[in-house]
Amino acid sequence: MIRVSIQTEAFDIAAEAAMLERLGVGAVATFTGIVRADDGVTAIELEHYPGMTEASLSAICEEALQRWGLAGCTIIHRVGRMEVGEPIVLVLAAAAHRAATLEACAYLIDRLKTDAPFWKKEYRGADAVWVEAKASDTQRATRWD
Amino acid sequence: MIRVSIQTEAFDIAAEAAMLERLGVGAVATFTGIVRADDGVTAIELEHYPGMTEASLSAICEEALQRWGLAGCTIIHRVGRMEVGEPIVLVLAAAAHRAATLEACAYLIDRLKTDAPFWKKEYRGADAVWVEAKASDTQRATRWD
Amino acid sequence: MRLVYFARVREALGRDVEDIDFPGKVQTVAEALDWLASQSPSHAEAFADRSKLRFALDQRMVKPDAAISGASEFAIFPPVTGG
Amino acid sequence: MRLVYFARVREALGRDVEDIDFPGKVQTVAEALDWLASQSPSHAEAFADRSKLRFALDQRMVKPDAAISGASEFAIFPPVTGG
Repeated sequence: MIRVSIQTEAFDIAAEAAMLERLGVGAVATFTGIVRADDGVTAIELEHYPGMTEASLSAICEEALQRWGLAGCTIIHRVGRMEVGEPIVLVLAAAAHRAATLEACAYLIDRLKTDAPFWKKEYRGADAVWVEAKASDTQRATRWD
Repeated sequence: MIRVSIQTEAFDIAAEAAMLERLGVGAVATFTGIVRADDGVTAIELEHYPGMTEASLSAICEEALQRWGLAGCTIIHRVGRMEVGEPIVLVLAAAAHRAATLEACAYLIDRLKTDAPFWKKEYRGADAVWVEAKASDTQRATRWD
Repeated sequence: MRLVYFARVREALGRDVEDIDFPGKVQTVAEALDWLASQSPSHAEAFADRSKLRFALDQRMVKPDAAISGASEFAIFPPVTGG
Repeated sequence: MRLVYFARVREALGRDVEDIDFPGKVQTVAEALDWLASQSPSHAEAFADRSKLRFALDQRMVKPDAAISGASEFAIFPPVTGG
């Protein structure tokens, strides 16, 4: 089972986890990314490339499914404006055993950060700046190559 | 923040995640273990050592907090009888960055399986057998030593 | 061909889409950027630092030497920063 | 000293707790097991395979060579299987 959603509204981790728990698996892992108040950030805004984003996230899920023999895999990514403390992204992986699910979550979030067409703007009050891509994210993603 | 709970009732992953998200972190990871219908298993029953269990889980959380600089860490473990498909255990870790939270979740569940005084009985209909400790669990836990 | 722009590139150009008929000599992504930069100062400025640009043809990421012929949608944007 | 038993050990002994006054010569966990095994066939059988037993003194895991003196609670149980 692959589920991908791009949405403005917040997500429901309990509902998403329950969907995967129903697959007869022994393990479900999740990762949630949240807006941090780093360096005075008050909010962020996420732009994406409709169509390509969904295709890109589905491809990442498909790869994780094959690689770790997952029963299911979900990526929910919000777009639009989010305040500090709000969740941005949720990834989930379900499988028979625990190691596969935690590794797959690491893969999903690492890949998503380098491969999926999202762009983040940080707000500090009224000031807005586009976030630069991080070399550390690119570096981290290479470990899956 | 450390939170440990031994309980018979099911847990609420959304409420547990929300508690950690309020800590001003950028990342929350979770792991849920679920009763699998392996080899005809229909249900399990978990016994524990009251008092020692809570102390053991708190010590595991404390170690994870130090080791990964977590802002928060939660372990909820159910005891009593659980049917196939029901959740058994939930661990969560919250930190500024993602790698710490996913690694800490792997640590929490690995350690819990070898260090915390829980004993699992598997039911296949009316037949009940105590589960033997797995060498693979002991092996997996040594990677954190 | 439909060009689509995102994030900093979109803001620098003041538009998110434009339809362009490239001359026949323009065969690759890199040549398309050179040609667009020669057409207006705002394109020249938006495309000045090629190391900060990424490209997709029909929603697939491509390198600057990719051939554009046959594509109907050509996207130009900064390195991605989701998650 | 209060002895507490769990899981397979508890079922084998048919009880979850018993109070025992060990003689003075019994100083370690291993010696306590030997002494208990000499007191009844059910203890002898429950403690036959020492590789399948784990121990805690006052709720701290200990090895078979740990001294029992001073402890008020002595737990005997199989290797743990939670999670």
